[in-house]
Amino acid sequence: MAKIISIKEAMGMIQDGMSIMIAGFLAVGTPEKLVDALVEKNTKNHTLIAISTAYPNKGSGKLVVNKQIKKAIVSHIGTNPEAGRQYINDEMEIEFVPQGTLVERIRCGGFGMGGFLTPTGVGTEIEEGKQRISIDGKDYLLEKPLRADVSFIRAHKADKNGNLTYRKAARNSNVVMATAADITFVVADEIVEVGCLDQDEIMTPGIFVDYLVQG
Amino acid sequence: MAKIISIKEAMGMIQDGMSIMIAGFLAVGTPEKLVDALVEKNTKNHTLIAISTAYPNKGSGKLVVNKQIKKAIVSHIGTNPEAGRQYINDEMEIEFVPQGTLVERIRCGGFGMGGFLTPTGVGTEIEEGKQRISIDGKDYLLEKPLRADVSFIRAHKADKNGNLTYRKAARNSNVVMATAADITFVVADEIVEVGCLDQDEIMTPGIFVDYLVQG
Amino acid sequence: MNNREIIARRVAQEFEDGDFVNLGIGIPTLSTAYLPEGVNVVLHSENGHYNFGPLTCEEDKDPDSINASGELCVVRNGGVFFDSTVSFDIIRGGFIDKTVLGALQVDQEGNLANWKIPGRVVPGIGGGMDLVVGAKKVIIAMEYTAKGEKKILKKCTIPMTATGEVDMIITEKAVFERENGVLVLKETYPGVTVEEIRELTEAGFTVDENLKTMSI
Amino acid sequence: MNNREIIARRVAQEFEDGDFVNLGIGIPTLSTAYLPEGVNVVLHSENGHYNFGPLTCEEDKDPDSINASGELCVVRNGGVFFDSTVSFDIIRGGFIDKTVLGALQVDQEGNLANWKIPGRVVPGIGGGMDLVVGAKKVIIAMEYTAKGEKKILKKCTIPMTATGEVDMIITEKAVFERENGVLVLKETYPGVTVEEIRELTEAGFTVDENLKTMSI
Repeated sequence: MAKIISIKEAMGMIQDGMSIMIAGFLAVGTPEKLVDALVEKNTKNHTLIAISTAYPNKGSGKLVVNKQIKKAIVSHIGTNPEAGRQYINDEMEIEFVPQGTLVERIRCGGFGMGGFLTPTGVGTEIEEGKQRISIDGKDYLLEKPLRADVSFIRAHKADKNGNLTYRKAARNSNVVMATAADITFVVADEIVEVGCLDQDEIMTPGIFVDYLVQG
Repeated sequence: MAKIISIKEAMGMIQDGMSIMIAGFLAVGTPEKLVDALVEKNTKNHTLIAISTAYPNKGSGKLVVNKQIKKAIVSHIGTNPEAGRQYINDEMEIEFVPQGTLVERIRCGGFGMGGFLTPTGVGTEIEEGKQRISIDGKDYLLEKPLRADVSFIRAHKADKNGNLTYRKAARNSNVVMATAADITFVVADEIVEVGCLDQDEIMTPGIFVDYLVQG
Repeated sequence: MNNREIIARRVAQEFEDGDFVNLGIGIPTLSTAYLPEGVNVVLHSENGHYNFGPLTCEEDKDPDSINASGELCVVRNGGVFFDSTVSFDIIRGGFIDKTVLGALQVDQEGNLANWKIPGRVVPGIGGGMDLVVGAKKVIIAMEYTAKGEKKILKKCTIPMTATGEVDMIITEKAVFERENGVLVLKETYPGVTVEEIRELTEAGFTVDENLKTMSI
Repeated sequence: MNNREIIARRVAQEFEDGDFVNLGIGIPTLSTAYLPEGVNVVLHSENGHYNFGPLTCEEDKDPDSINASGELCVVRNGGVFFDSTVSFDIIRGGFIDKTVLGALQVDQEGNLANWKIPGRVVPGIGGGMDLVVGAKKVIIAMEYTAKGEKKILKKCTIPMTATGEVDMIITEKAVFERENGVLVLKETYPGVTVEEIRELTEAGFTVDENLKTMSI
C-alpha cells in the first residue's frame, strides 16, 4: 500500500547509476516536480527509460541537458537537440526501441513475463542480436523485459492507498511504468481519501504504487 | 465502428465448427441471451474458448450440456459435472490452460503478437510440446496466441460506436476477448448515445467491437 | 479443536498487516477468521479485484460482484476491480505477498501437486499454477496425511502444479520451511514427536536447532 | 498546385468513410483537408487516443490533450483515451485500416526506409515501425525524387523501417500499387509519361493495362 512522503524523502532513495523510468509522452504525464528535484540533486550516470527525451526544458529532457544520463532507452530523441548532440559526440549512449515494443517490454518487466514475440522490426537493424522465431509461418522477434530501479509517474487523482486515475493523453506510458520499477514514485494532481475513487474506474491499482510524493 | 443488429442477425453469422470465445467468469460477464440463442440454433462442433465451462444451466456450460462443443480450451471445468462426464467419455476434448496463460494468449491473439514467455507451467505437464526458453538465467515457456471466429461479450454500457464499460467483476475476460475474434458480438445492459460515456473511462474502445446485439 | 482449525489458526500467524494475499478455498480461506488483533490482509481474487470480503447485509447482494469461488462478495473501500489480464499480471508480477493453498502432495524439492489425480476427472488448473509461480511466498496448508497415505514425499508421484516453489508447509502436526533448498522442521504440535513426524514423512528433512512447539 | 498539395489530394481519395487511420506528419496529415464530401476518418494518435482533431476554440486548450506530434488537440465525441500499450495493441493487432507515411526510400519488394540516414543524427523510430507492420494498408506519400535523387529503388540502401509492407506509393508524378509482390504503375499525373517515370525510377515495375491519369 502506498505511503505518502515528501520530495526530499523521495530524492533520498535515489543514487548515482540507478535506472529511471520517466512516464510521459513529450512531457505530458511527466511529474515535473520529481524531474526538477532530480536535476537539483544532480546524481549522475543514470539509465533513462522513457518514450522520448522530450524537450530540453520539459520532461525527461531536462536530465539529458544536465548531463545526468549515461544511457537512454527511448523511441525518439528528435524533439531534444541536446540529446542528439550528446549522442553523436558519444557522450550518451542511446538504445532506440520501436515505441510499441518499448511499452510492451516494460509491461513484460512489470508482470513477470520473460518476453514477447513481435512482428515489429523483423528484417531491420532492430533485429540485431535478437532471436527470430517463426510461429505458424510468420516471423517475430523475441523482445525481452525492461525494468528500472525507480519510476516517476504523474497521476491525475490518487487515493491514499495509491489507486490512480489519469486524465486524457497524460495516461500514455504511465500505466505500465507504474508496474515495472522496484520503487514507484507518484505525483498526483490531487490526493483524495480512500473510497473517493470509483472502484471500476481506477487505472492503476494501488498494489503497484510505493510512494505518493507530496509537493 | 460497431453496428447495431438483432439477435437473429447475429445468429445468422454463426456456423457449425466455428470457434467461439465466451466472456465471463463463472457466467458473470457472459451475455446469456447470445448463449441461449446459440443453444436454440443448435450448431455443432464448436471450439469453446472460455475461462471455464461455468455451470450446466448458466454461461458457456449450457453449450456443453447441449453437446455443441467439440473442444474446450479452458482453465477449469469443476463447476460443470456434465463437462467432466463428456471429457472422461471422450465426447469432448479439453485443453486445460492455466488461467493467467489463457487470458494472455488471447491478448496476444488480439494484438498481433506471436506469443509470450511465462514462468507458469515450467516443469509440469503444461510444458509438453512447448518450447522452453531461458532469459537471464530463468526458464519460461513460449505460449502461443489464441483467436476465435466469434466472441460473445457482455458489457454494462455501450455507446453506439461500440465503446464499452463493464461493471465490477463482470469485466474479467471480456476486455481481452473483445479484441481477439474475427467477429465480436456485444450485448450491453444499456446502449447509450455517442458522447454519453466519459472518454477516460471507456474500458473497451469501439474499434474492437463489430456488433452490438439488441434484445 | 479439529485439524482444520489448528491449521487455519497457524496459517493466520503468518500474515503481516497489509499483506496482499490470495487464499485457496477451504482451510486457507478459513484462516482469515483467526487473524491476530491489528492484522488486516487484502484479499486478491483471480477473477479481477482485491480487498473483498463477505456480504455484510442484504443490500450488498450484487450478481456482478463475485469472488473466484463464485460467491457473492463485497469489494471494500480501497479495493479495485480490473480485468483478467491485470489480475494475473499482479500474480505473475510478484505483487502477491503470500498465497496459501492446499496440496495433494509436496516434496522435498519444493514441488507441489494439487491439480490432477491420474484416472480421476480433473476439475482444472484455474489460477493455481500462476499463483504458485508468482507469489512471493507459497504456503501449503494441509492435513498431514490423506487417509493414512503420506503426502510429504521425496518426489511427487502425480502431475505437478509447479516445481521448487513451495516455501512453507503448515499442517496439524508440524510446520516446515524450505531453507536453502532443504526442508527444515521448524515446529511440532504439542505432544507430537520428531520420531512420529519421521514415520509419517517420506521426504528427507532436517530439524531446526531451535525446534519450537506450535502455539495456536 | 504544388507537389505537396497534389500528393495530399490524391491520398485523400484513398479513404473510405469510417476508416481508422494513422497519419504521419506533413503531407499525410495535410491529406485530411481534402477528404471527399461525406467521407470522415477517425484519426488514431500513438500517444493514446483516437478521433482527434484540431482545436476549434480557445476553451478547448488543455495541456493534457496532445496528439503524437505534441500539438494540442481535441478528442471528439465517440473518441477514446487509452494507455500506450492499448494504443500499440490497436496498431499491431491490425485495427488500423490505413497508415500514410513519408519515405526516404521505397523499393520494389515493398521495403521502406524512413527513419535513419547513416551519418546523420537519428531522430528516432517512434511508432513508425509498429504502424507499418500492423496497419492493414500502408500508403507511402512522398515527392518522387529528393533533390534529383531516385527514391523508388530496386533495394533500399539505407536502414529499413520494415520489409515487404508497403502497399501503395502516392507521389506528385505517379501512383503505384504492389500487387502479388510486384510494383504496378497505376496512374500518372497529367503530362507525365511512362518513359519519364522509368527514367526517374530504379525499381522494376509493370504498367497496369488500365493505366489511368491521376485526377486530383
